[in-house]
Amino acid sequence: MAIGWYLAVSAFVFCIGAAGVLTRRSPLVVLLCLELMLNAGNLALIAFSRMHGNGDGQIFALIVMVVAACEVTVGLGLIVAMYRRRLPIDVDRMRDLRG
Amino acid sequence: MTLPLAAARAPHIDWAGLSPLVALLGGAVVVLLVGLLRPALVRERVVPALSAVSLGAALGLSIWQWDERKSIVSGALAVDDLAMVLNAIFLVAGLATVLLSLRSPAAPGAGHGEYYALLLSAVAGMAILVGAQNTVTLFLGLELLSISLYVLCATEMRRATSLESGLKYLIIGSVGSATLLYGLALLYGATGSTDFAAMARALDGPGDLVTDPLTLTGIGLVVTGLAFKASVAPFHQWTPDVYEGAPTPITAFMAVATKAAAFGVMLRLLDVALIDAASDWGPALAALAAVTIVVGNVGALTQTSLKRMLAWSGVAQAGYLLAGVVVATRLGVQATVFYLGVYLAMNLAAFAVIIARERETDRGDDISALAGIGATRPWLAWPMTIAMLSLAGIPATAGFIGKFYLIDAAVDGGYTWLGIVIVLGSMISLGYYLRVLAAMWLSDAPAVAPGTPPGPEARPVMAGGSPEADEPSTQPELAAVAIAFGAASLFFGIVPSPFFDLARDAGQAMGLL
Amino acid sequence: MSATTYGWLVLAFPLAGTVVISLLYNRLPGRTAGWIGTGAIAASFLSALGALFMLLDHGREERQLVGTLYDYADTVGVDAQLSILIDPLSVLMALVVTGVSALIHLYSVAYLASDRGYSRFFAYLNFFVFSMLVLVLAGNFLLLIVGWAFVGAASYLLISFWYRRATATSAGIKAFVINVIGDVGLVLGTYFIFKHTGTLDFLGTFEKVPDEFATNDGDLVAGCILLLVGACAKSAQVPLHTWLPDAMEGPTTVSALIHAATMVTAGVYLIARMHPLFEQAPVAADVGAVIGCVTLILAATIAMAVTDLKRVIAYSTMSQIGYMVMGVSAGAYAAGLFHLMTHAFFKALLFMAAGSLIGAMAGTQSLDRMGGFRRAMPFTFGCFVVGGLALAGVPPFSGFFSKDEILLLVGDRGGWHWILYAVGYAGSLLTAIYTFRMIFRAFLGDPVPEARELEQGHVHHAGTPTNPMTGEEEDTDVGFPGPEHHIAERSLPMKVAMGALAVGAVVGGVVQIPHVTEVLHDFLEPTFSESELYEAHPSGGLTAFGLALGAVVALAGIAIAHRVWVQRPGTADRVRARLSGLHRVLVNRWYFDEAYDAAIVRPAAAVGRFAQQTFERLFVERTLMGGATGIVRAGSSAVRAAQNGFLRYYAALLLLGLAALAFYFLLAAT
Amino acid sequence: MGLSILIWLPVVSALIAAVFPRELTPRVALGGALGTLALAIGYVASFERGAPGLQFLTDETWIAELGIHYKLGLDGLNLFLVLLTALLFAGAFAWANRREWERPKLFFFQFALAETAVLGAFLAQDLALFVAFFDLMLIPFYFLIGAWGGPGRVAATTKLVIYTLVGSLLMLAGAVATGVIAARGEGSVTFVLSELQLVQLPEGSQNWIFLCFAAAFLVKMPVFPLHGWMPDGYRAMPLPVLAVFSAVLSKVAAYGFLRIVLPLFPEASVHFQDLMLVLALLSILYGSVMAFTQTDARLILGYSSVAQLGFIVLGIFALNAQGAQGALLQMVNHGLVVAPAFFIVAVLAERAGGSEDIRDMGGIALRAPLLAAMFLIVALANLAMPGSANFVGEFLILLGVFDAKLVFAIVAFGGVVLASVYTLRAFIRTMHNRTGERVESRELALAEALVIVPLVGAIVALSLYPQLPLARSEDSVRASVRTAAAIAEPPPAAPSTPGGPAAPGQPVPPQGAPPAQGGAP
Repeated sequence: MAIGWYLAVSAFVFCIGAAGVLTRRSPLVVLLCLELMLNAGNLALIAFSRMHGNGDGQIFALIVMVVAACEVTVGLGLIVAMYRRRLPIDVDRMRDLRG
Repeated sequence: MTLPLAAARAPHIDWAGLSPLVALLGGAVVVLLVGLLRPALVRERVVPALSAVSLGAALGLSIWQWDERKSIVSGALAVDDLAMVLNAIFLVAGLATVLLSLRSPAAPGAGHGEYYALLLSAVAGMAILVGAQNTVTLFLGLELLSISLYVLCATEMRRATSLESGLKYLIIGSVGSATLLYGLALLYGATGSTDFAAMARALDGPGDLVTDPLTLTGIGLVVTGLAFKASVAPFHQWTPDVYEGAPTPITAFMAVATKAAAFGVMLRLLDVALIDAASDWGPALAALAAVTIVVGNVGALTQTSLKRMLAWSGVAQAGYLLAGVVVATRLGVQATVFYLGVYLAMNLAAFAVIIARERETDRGDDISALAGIGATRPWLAWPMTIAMLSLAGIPATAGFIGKFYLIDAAVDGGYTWLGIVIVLGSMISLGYYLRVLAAMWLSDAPAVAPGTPPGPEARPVMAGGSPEADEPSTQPELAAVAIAFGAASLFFGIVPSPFFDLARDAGQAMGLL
Repeated sequence: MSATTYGWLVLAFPLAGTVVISLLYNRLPGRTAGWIGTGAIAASFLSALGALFMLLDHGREERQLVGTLYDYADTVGVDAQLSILIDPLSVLMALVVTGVSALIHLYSVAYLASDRGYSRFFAYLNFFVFSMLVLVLAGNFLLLIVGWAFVGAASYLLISFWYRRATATSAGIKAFVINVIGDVGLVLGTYFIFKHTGTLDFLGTFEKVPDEFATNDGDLVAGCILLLVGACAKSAQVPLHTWLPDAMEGPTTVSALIHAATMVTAGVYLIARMHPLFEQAPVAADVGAVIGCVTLILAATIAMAVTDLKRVIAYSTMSQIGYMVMGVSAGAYAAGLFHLMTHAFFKALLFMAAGSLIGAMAGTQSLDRMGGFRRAMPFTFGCFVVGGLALAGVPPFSGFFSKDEILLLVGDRGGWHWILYAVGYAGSLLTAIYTFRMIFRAFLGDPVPEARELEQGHVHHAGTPTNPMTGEEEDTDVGFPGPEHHIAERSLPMKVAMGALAVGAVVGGVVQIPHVTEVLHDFLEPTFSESELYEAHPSGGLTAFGLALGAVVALAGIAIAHRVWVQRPGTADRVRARLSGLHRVLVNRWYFDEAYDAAIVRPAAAVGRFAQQTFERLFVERTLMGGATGIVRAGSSAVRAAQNGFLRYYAALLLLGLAALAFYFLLAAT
Repeated sequence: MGLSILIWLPVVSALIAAVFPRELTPRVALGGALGTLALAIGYVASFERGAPGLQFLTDETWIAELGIHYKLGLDGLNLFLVLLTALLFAGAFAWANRREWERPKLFFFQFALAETAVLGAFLAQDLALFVAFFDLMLIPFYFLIGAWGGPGRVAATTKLVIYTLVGSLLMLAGAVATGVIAARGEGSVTFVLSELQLVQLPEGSQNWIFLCFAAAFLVKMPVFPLHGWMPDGYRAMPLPVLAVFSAVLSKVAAYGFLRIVLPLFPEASVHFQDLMLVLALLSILYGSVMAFTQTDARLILGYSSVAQLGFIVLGIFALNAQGAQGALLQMVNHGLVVAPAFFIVAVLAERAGGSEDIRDMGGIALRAPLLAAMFLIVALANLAMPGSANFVGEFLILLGVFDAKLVFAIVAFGGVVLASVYTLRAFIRTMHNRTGERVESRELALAEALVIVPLVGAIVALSLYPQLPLARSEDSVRASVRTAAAIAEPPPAAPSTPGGPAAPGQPVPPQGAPPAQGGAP
């Protein structure tokens, strides 16, 4: 089977995710975009797994899903914490740390 | 025909090899549960004690596993001296962090149980990371460590900067992880395996995989991901912000442990799995190392926040360490491991002093908080002095030997110019390390600042004064950590042989070199 | 005791004197220091006599004895030992030096009695004699250079003895620096010779010279010229003479000892000592002869114009040394050394007399303010006349024989040496004139107030002592000439010293009368045994003519002087008016100082100012130091500017780096 | 073992001194320094002249993994420099005893640490060990200047330490490279000098390594135009510290050339000979001119040191025995002269109402004949008056240069003349002429005399018998320059090198000539 298309799609998704991280100011959306990037990896993994016909890639993908879930959870937790402290939910206004 | 039967049999588990991990993760669970108990005493005393115990146990078990060479969990984890040496580093760092955190506002902020449990799981993640034998385990360990740290950075919730650092770390970190993941995926695609050894064989084998774009792109992405964790320029920018924002004990922990973990896994992945592509990634990493050294040092030059300064200097040190990786020789591995050990000692000493002053003065981690402590608090000033000299690579400190070793490896590996970049970096670094010394010894203590305990300013101060003269009344554990690691930085600068033995064992663990 | 042992004693006594006096400087009562010093030199003189007799015991062939104390610097091919060479030449020099010095010490005992730096003075003076003896007794180049520099240092110390006077200290520096230039010449010359001979020892060198060097070998000529530089600096020969007149800032006895009798003759000694080299390099020798000739006439002309008593004598010294240098360079060794000896007598005498006269003038030295001291100071006057006659070369005084023998031998060389010969006689005419100009102006004519005061019986005493040069008021503490002054008429030691020298000046000539006595010539023969110029003897006729001419010239000069300054006072002013241009040149000493100032001193100072005020700041500070720092700081601010806190910016940079890396790897792939 | 005692005695005694009550600390520390001096004298006395190679050897493995040895030894090169160090530090400690220092225990600890480091650098016979001591040397001075210095001390000390460490760190890289590249041939890495000398590095690497070392040494001396750190540093340093800093540390650098650079990188030394000679000349002339224009007594001495060190470099890079021998002697001389000179400056400043500007001085000789005499001797020695050991040193240096490169020698003589100008200027402006208005002339106090007079005595003694060090150093010096000299003027020997059969330029064993100071006795 032609791996090329799968790769292209996954790469495309990865780039969308990256672009989102770069462009969006709301942490929530940024988290979504991160999901996209991770899932691009998943897609590639599964495609390769299929190509090589061994299961490693699929296992990897499963684990990545779990990890992604954890990340989002933590991220949401942080955002909630900031919201409770009445801090701006805007990545561009988190600039106390710089220089 | 016997396959299903074999599968039916219960898998054999090497508990001995697994024991350090078990101790850590078990400890994490226990600590988490105990943390739920009401009494303040339990939460503020027992919980840290328990976590210390589990760290200590893990340390003991790692030492018990010394000189083993086996792979466990069906080839997912390696138990060898490299892993054990690095484990030791993580565990010592963890123990120190527990001590440093005792009076930190971070622990209560997040709840003691959670705080220490996360600390333990982070250590466990590192242990997994450096033991990893395939990309899956590698990613798992990496994320376990990262996610715990994301939270730990944000634990001091009353400080907006703490939350900010947490979120920044999370987002950028995730980008890094995603990059790494994608790179691993590509490598898997290219080599058809997730197992390091198998990847190495595949790259070594027929068909010039080494020059295959897929492989190389994969390597590029993986290198980026790891470089990010090791805060190598230009992927370093999270470091200063996060270090400054995070609770100082966590900063200390990240500074030494995360770096060690990142370089451990770099050694595993690059110098084992991708060793045959060394001619490809070697020059690239060398260039990165040079950039890192320069950027880190000039960045640190004009900082006034000590944490930020150490963050930048950490970037620079990452550059030095990278030199040991790029040469892809056993000498390089040994030099890297050696320097990681040295780095642990000198940084923890410095951070202990910073924390102590943070809590004694109202000047936070500003350099002015150290003003004149040479006269008032020699027991803090001397460890800090030794730490700074060691970081600067002055003779008679461990830092000198470490740097010597790294340059040795670089020249030996044919990267002489990188060795010269290292010394150039050291020159610049003098600029800011000496500033700290100047603040401590050459400037007088300001009119006694609020929050300063009635220090023994009146007493005569002497070269290495007398303990009772100026033992900080409030927090002995900080002084203890500072003195212990300061002494270590000095001792191993004069008698470095023990470290060299560790480094040699670790180097021999890297079979392929 | 052997001759060399005596030689070491000659050195030991003055050194001991120095040490003793300087250790006990503040415990010695009254004039003890002076007597110790004088005693030490006298003992040294006796030792020199001892050395002389010991030497005469040896056969003519082995009259060159080397005594070695220990290895001084014997390493990597350099063989410098602490060794002295005892031979007729060095013994003669030692005798002259110690003898004259002893008398001058004696004179000083009284002359400086009222100076607060009394014992310091004698410590210096003894040290000087020690240095001078090291110079003349040295057995190898290194020791010679040591003595050479020591006399320079001693002369510096004595010139700026009255160190509260800025004029004195600057004169001291000037003398020292020019002498260092001389030392440099000497050292470089030594290198050139050592390069070939490979030894610093005199005798060793002289042995090797004939086979190591062809005649006029380049290196040898260079070496000899450089040696001449040393000689010129020390003997105040053109063009390195400018320090000598200023050196008159020192006490008069110092001028008598150092700048008349001993140190300034070192150059003559050097050329005589190095004659094997110079005879192998005739070119260099001729250069020396010309230098001497130029100096003798130049100095004589200047001496015509200056009005400062001591400076007149100083310039006459330059001129006389010109004769000697010309002589020894032209091969008239014995004659040159003979003149050196006689000159030491009468010139020291003149300086002492001048000192006495200046004492009577309470420190004033200008001839314009002197006059008519004849009756007030008969003894001084007598000494002045004797010295003057000797200097002018009137028979039968000592100067007559010595000077004329030099000229005879020079003329005897024939060829272009005739020019030197002629100039020499012109010079001796001028000598006679300026000498007696000085004497007539100071002693004849009607007495000045000081003279009258003295005739009434007490020495003039200036109320507030001032520096005769600048007229600025003295800072009356240690380091300035004492308040009261001493004259020969009033103190026995001065009388004795001057008397002894006067005798020498009168009868000194007998040791070497052409075709009559050859004492000195024979005595020195062993030193110059291998010299082919040494045995030269002018024909009787030439000799007779020369002597006659010398006598006539001298008397003519005196006659002119008498006519101009005694019979018709005012003539001088008319002459001066007519030749005002020439006069200005002479008064300004041919503008040598001005030339050096413009050519060397000012540019050097300018360079210094530039280096300090501009170069150091702009280049070293700003560029070298600041440049590096600046670059680093710039980088620092750039990096920190990039660290702007924008999360998305970080991510962008991360991805950018990623892209770059991936791109690199893809390039590597293809 | 023995030499270890010599090295570590100062710092140990300082630690002991820290235990005593603070009034006694200075005395005890001084005792330690004097003990060190006694030891050093003992070594000079028992040094066996003419014996080949190193004596009193101490050789233990320090870091086996890196082939670094703790190897100490004495030979002609470092014998008298060690003595000089011990003597001058003893003098400085005594001088430091004259006044109260705040935090005396720390002060004397740092001071003693400095002495230990300097002695270590002189005695180290292992390249890495030398580098270690060389870098360590600076740290105590950082504190000494920064904590006890004069105005602008912190800025000055930072500048000084950074700029002088810049070179040292380059040297670190060079040293490591030397060891590694040398080992490329046969396996195990070693940094022991005697073994490194057996290997000839390829000229390419020799050149850049040479430049690294040269940078370290030239900055430390300092040599024009790398002296930028010097003025501020000299102005800020406390006097006893300044005395040893100027007298001893620069010598470590010069010594490094003879001990390490010439034997290890002979081709490079020849290759860069002209460059080094030009730098040396510029230092001589520039230093002299600056010394003539300065009015701050410290800077006059500072710049005159620049000039003097120019002479030393000149001698070393004549690349023949005469030059090197002279340079070595001159190192000792300059140290002996500069230290008392700085003490005298302190004395003068006390007489001139605290000002160290020679315009505020003058006429100080008035009531202080002893002081004047001491200053005069020091001044005459400083201008290399013939009869002083300094002259012998300069004589040999210039003779060496004369044989190697005539022109350089002739220009260098200009420096000799200038030296007399600026030295006498300083002497007269301070001691002679009219009395400055705030000047009150006092004779040396006993405590001052006790320090200055012995040092001046040492000058005189050395001037009377320079053969003492010369005889002991000759063999080592010849060995140090042999290879380089052989390359500089290849055999057959030119007639321009007189002297014994082993004179430079003689036919010597080809590349990698057997180092005479190698191996164990």
